[in-house]
Amino acid sequence: MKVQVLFFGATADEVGEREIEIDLESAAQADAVFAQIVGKFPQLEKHSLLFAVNQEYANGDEIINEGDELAVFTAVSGG
Amino acid sequence: MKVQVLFFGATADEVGEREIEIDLESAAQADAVFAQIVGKFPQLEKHSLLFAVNQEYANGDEIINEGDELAVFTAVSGG
Amino acid sequence: MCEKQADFAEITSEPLETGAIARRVVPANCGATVTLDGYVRQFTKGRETLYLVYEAYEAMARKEMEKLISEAHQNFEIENVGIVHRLGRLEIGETSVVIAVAAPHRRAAFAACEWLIKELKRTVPIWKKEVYADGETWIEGDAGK
Amino acid sequence: MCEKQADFAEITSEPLETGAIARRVVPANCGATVTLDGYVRQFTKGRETLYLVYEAYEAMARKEMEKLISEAHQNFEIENVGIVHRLGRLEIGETSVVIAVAAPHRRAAFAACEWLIKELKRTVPIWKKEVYADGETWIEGDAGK
Repeated sequence: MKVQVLFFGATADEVGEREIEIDLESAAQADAVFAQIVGKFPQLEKHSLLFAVNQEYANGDEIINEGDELAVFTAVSGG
Repeated sequence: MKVQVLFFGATADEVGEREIEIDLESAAQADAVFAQIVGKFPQLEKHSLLFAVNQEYANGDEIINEGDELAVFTAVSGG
Repeated sequence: MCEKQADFAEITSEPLETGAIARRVVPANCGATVTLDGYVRQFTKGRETLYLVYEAYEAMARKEMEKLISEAHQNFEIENVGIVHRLGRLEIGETSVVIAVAAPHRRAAFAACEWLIKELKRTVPIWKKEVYADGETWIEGDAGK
Repeated sequence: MCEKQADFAEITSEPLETGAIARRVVPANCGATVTLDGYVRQFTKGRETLYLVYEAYEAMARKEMEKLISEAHQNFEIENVGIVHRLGRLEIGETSVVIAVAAPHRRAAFAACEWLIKELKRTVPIWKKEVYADGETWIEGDAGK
């Protein structure tokens, strides 16, 4: 099953992409999916990261399903 | 000696004048001068009054001299 | 620190443009401006106001506003302060006063702006008269606001 | 109570007009509007910034801004809230964000406006990049502000 992963600002620069698609074997918990993403891009580990699922901050225990929109970004700095 | 007394808003309406001149026998303390003014216009007594001497809030113990600008007005309500 | 510019305390019978007033206090190096915009309410304690008339002891009001600006600079880490109060007849919804404070950090700007409007209402010799369908009243003190 | 009008939360690449934004939250029956106007500082910790670039996760940022507005209505006695954040390249002194809050009484307007900017900087997914003569940095978190 495929899910979309978005990067912004510093994470987009680190990954070199603003959007990727990842393939999961089956529905999985968000924590595990985000760990897999960071494992794939270890250059992200030096940042303090925030995670979102379908445009909401992730709790970590939600189940990720086909077509979900994930996002990985650093602490925000708007204003 | 003559001093000028200004009224504003409610005190101007009560007195029917925006400005009067009063004649003092000699230099006097502000408290006494303002008591004399209110005595002359007892309709002012129903208001909570503030007093100014030369565009500063009066302490009460300043000496009023020829040419000073006094003012009698109610609690302010700007803003 | 922000680039130094002039504070201002003004009294006018012209309509107030909040945005233009706020821009005048903004130095290029500051971080935040907080603006308080007070305006004419239609109802006070359930009674309908048709319009207001503001009157000032202008010379003293300017001095008192300038004193407030000096005190604000002593008490808060702020850069520029602009205060403009309107006089004369104001219709419902029109702006009666604008206080804009620019500061390097927003906390000081909020604190100073709130302090300035509180003190202005307490000390600056300006009075408002509410005009109703069946009469009018000079408001004495700011307790009703 | 103030006459009910719409709140708004917007993201734009156009310059922000603080006065125009503040006017949009003003219902005729309210008493005060407090406006926070954040803008680009020339120096951060002594380092000169040439310009900034703001980027957002726009769909989520709009949702988070709307959540903040809902929470503000629950926590403060306010009538209308408008939040507009600018994106893209901003020059020194340009306005990056405007938050305007209208309320019957000014205390609630100050408290809500200060809470909203604090929370916006903590939760709304927008990032700024500072561009210097010799490089650039994405700012992570709002600790430096």
